[in-house]
Amino acid sequence: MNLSVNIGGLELKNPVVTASGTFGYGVEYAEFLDLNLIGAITVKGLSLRPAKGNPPGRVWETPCGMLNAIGLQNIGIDAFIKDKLPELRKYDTKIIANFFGDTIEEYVEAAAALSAADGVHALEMNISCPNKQAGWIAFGTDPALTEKVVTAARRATKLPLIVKLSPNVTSIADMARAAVNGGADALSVINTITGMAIDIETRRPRLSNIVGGLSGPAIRPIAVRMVFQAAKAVTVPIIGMGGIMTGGDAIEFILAGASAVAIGTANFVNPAASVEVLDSIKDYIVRNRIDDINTLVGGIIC
Amino acid sequence: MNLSVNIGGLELKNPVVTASGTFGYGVEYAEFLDLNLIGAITVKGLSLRPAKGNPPGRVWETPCGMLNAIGLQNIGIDAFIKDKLPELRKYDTKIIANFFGDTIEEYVEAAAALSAADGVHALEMNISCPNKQAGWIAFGTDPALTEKVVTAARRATKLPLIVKLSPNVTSIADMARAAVNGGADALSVINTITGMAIDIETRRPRLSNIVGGLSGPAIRPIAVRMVFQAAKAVTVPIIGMGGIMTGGDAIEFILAGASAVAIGTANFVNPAASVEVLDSIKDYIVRNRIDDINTLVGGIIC
Amino acid sequence: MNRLFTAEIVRNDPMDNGYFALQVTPDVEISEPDIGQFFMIKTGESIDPLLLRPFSFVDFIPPNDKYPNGSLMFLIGAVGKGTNILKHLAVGMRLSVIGPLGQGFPPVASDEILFIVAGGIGIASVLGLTNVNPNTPFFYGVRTKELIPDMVWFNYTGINTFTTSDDGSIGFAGSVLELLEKQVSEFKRGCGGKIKIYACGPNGMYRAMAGMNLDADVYVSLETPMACGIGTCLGCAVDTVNGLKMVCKDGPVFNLKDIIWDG
Amino acid sequence: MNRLFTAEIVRNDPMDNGYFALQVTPDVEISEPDIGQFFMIKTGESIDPLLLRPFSFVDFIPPNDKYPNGSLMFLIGAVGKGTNILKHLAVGMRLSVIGPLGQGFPPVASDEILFIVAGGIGIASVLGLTNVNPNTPFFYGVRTKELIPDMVWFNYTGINTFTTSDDGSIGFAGSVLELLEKQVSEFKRGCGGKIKIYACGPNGMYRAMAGMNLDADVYVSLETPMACGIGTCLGCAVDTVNGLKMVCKDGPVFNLKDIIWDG
Ligand SMILES: Cc1cc2nc3c(=O)[nH]c(=O)nc-3n(C[C@H](O)[C@H](O)[C@H](O)COP(=O)(O)OP(=O)(O)OC[C@H]3O[C@@H](n4cnc5c(N)ncnc54)[C@H](O)[C@@H]3O)c2cc1C
Ligand SMILES: Cc1cc2nc3c(=O)[nH]c(=O)nc-3n(C[C@H](O)[C@H](O)[C@H](O)COP(=O)(O)OP(=O)(O)OC[C@H]3O[C@@H](n4cnc5c(N)ncnc54)[C@H](O)[C@@H]3O)c2cc1C
Ligand SMILES: Cc1cc2nc3c(=O)[nH]c(=O)nc-3n(C[C@H](O)[C@H](O)[C@H](O)COP(=O)(O)O)c2cc1C
Ligand SMILES: Cc1cc2nc3c(=O)[nH]c(=O)nc-3n(C[C@H](O)[C@H](O)[C@H](O)COP(=O)(O)O)c2cc1C
Ligand code: FES
Ligand code: FES
Repeated sequence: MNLSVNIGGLELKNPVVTASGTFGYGVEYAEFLDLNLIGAITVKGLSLRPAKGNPPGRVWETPCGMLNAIGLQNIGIDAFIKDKLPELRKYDTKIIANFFGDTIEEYVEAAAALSAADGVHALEMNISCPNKQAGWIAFGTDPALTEKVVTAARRATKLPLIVKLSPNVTSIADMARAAVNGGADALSVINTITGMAIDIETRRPRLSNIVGGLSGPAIRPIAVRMVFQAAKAVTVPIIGMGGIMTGGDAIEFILAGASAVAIGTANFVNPAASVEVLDSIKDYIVRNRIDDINTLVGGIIC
Repeated sequence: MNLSVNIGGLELKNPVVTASGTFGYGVEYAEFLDLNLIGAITVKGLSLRPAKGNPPGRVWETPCGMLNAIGLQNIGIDAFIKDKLPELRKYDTKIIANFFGDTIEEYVEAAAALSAADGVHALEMNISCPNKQAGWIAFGTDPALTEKVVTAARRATKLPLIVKLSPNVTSIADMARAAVNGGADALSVINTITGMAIDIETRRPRLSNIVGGLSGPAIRPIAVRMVFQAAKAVTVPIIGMGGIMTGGDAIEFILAGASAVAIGTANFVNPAASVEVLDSIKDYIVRNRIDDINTLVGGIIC
Repeated sequence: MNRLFTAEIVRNDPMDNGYFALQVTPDVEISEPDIGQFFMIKTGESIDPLLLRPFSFVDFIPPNDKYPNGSLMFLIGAVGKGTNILKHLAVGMRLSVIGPLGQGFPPVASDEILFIVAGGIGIASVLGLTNVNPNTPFFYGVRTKELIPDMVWFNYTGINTFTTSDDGSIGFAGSVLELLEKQVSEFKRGCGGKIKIYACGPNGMYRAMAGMNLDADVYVSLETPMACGIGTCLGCAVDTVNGLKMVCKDGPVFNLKDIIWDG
Repeated sequence: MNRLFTAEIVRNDPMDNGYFALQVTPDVEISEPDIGQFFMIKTGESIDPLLLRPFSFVDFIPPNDKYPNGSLMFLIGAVGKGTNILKHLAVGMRLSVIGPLGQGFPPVASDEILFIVAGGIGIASVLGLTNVNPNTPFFYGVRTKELIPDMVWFNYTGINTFTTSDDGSIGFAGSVLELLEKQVSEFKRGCGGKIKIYACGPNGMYRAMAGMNLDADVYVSLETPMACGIGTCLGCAVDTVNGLKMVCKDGPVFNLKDIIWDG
């Protein structure tokens, strides 16, 4: 029974990874699960300099989901390399560094800095966070700009480059093609969907940023659809995510075309969710007598 | 206490209407509620000729939501006018005829036919159903085409013309502007979001059409955000919808910028949902000492 | 009469095999349902599961002193989210219900002989038929003995049952259709006459029946996912020789020969 | 020790006023929690509500014969979706729990005098302090008499309580802070000495306290919406003079003077 998958050059022992921003810097979860068991840890989105993020009023629960407007608060790439990576190197798992910048130059610089660090196995480029404003949003929604910023980051790293797509677009297929044209080795599909909630008593938005990103089971049908559409548009491997709570949910993404899956919001509900999903994937493939999980990828029968 | 609102020339006694496709042709619900109480009934999407819709495998429940791929099955405009309108005319409420076509010409012809009918008070133009394929989808996602088809329909009717927008776009503001430029008197925001689900045992999609439209509370945060963005982009009134289950949910849409709200999937959960939402809106405005519901529209404090 | 009502749980008994027997009493007068009709039931307060769930009723006990609006009995398999919540709801709680819905089994003419066929949990939809047709042969197929619900609960103890099981743990070892076919042809060879067969079971059973040469009028109760239950969402379509029909409104009981099985 | 565990409900008693007292016993050994720390509790099986809910514990009863892993007592107000589900869960059911979490109230030095202040349901977070500080004056403000939970449940009957109510239906009529201020200045005029105040109540109460001239070290327990409870989602931020802090990890107890109240 083979569970290992190759995500654009990144060899994972199994297809279960954690989603950026929902698993801290990984080390915080060592208490809850054996980090050696999961395919990879994707760390919180990193920027060149530490970032303060948005003012309080950052999370709000919605039906079967949650909104967040953390605003990419992080300790910065230097502190990550100095304080977190040495600890992470102790585990036999892959580390995916999620990163972002405000300009193309910052993306390039961040990619270069992370590539030089010992213990980072792949880069995940976040061009799609709904909590950043104005010009920034265009990186994740305008195919031409996507291709441009990915091309630039591509030159700055020899590591597998995963581009994380925004679901807030008319055509996820166009965005997938743009990222691949820019040199992406793999895609992460999807980031959160922009939403908002209002407190009807105070008439104020629940989030200081007014809008935030919707995640959790509520968005799963949308995420599965986008993975399906992206997988049809490009040939690079896809990490599927969006509302995965169970092994069955993960299989749904794999059948839709994902080569690996990321566990996000589920980590909040159950910090050991990723290993439980992995165990249940194993049960499924044993029960269905599947030798190699890769044969299941895109296995939907239409 | 004034509850009446004006939706681009359509005078409603209160802001609660039913959403197209979730309330049949209205008459089926006379058994469950006093149809005279609600602001308007929006009927199932109509086309020039009766339409058969998609093969079975049309609905599937998802976390806090549902997918549908009915495929716009309907009895056709002639049968609607002959068999349903006479019955609907007995009620003291407004009738909004939702309609669609496969070509611009069909839109024009449908708009003209419905405008000539006695008892239709407004037209709602569906340019956004995710269950129709290919070229059709562009009416709801390409602003230039949207403006073109709306302009054409605009010329064919003197009734208030409401354009129903697709949420499957990068910028709902652009789509709102395009519809208004084409002559829309009001907007309906939002239609369902394209999603899919897969049966992991059979590996087949749950819907015969593979993808379908996601509705229900799961999408509410996305819908509220889109109403907020559309209301900022245009000055015409907006009918807000997407996952409204309670009066509180409705108030959220109104604060975000909706002048009226439509009850959709909630009708399936409780066929009397629309009047219950109305009652609870009344409670809210009494409790908050609001004289005129119109003063609440767009009342979010940011 | 308004078909939307609330009902109080007066009994909710789990059985060992995953089934549970639910009895509710409506808070208002309801129409007397026909066997084969069904009710949409909200399985709790939560918005997940969102939609009501369709269940055939096994029995309607007419209004009496204890239950002025009568009471409805259901036999339900706990198979997913909604049924597993419903199973744990306490006596005294109130449920939101719509019904009776759809078209039940047609009446049996005096010159017709009825055979009833149930596969697995399908028994819930046809058990009530034995009330009006007490001596009717009742063919009941299960995978294994343990999956037979505790009938005592429903006071159906004197039924003329032909039980079959896939594993031979009870009754005839084999398919319920095998036994049915045998009995039908025996009957034809014997006294003869017009046969009606009313069946409820999985789609696989219906397909097999459609392929058999039964020389009988076969009516089956179909299941599809449903949203509204009242014919307005158009979600529960089934393909028939007369075009698309809605299971919730035109069915759930259909003449087997009208159904188009594809795929 | 792993802070993720399951716990069995051993008592779940609704009170008349919307509060309920919940006692659970962990299935495994857990760390002894400090007063002011809290636990994240999954309020049922459903994915709606999705997230766990934070609750301070009132008391931890150390491992004993009956409960080998001890037991945790909570006092909870049924205010929304999650708490209303939790309220109805039956004894014997198991909950998923994470904790103990965050930083509790700091220890009280021997030369310090402690005053405790509770506003409404805030009593749940500070009641446990009376265990270690039995004679401490306990200022407890409620809107009206009926909102006082049944303390007997917690075996806290001999507390030195100064109760106040907005409507005068019990104790001093007026604000709990008014009474506190009076007692603090009386104490200062009398025996004197260093005062620590530990408070839990609504944000409005804290803002008012921040504006008062209390000449005391004031620690308060903050509430914000939370997703993870363990410092990784960065959702529960609060603005302090030392930058943004996470209520779940750096708090929930903070020195009042560090908090920046804006808006
Ligand atoms: C007219 C009608 C009458 C029925 N009568 C009975 C009855 O008397 N007793 C009984 O136990 N069951 C009956 N059913 C089936 C029952 O409705 C489903 O078992 C129930 O909806 C499952 O709900 P769930 O939330 O537990 O499962 P889910 O979590 O929704 O799904 C669990 C499984 O059930 C299947 N399923 C979901 N919805 C339906 C549906 N509407 N029909 C068939 N399969 C479904 C899914 O494919 C899935 O495999 C009837 C169905 C219909 C349409
Ligand atoms: C550290 C901490 C300790 C707490 N200790 C207790 C306790 O011992 N007893 C107790 O009764 N309550 C306590 N609370 C508050 C409790 O967590 C909320 O009442 C609960 O989360 C509401 O959940 P719900 O699903 O019932 O409400 P929801 O349906 O989620 O919301 C109902 C109302 O509660 C408010 N709310 C939602 N989440 C929170 C939250 N995390 N904090 C504050 N308000 C919220 C909402 O604004 C809304 O008005 C504590 C909160 C924190 C952060
Ligand atoms: C609190 C929170 C913080 C997140 N932060 C990041 C981030 O820093 N970078 C990123 O690329 N995605 C971030 N995400 C998005 C997730 O990685 C994931 O794409 C999304 O939540 C959908 O998956 P889920 O529904 O399983 O959570 C964040 C999500 C949440 C809920
Ligand atoms: C079963 C179903 C059928 C629908 N049919 C139509 C339709 O014919 N025309 C249309 O414009 N919208 C249609 N809609 C979309 C709804 O009118 C509404 O925009 C959407 O469901 C979001 O609202 P809700 O979440 O309250 O259901 C349909 C929705 C559902 C669930
Ligand atoms: S379930 Fe809605 S039409 Fe049948
Ligand atoms: S709740 Fe996640 S950081 Fe505090």
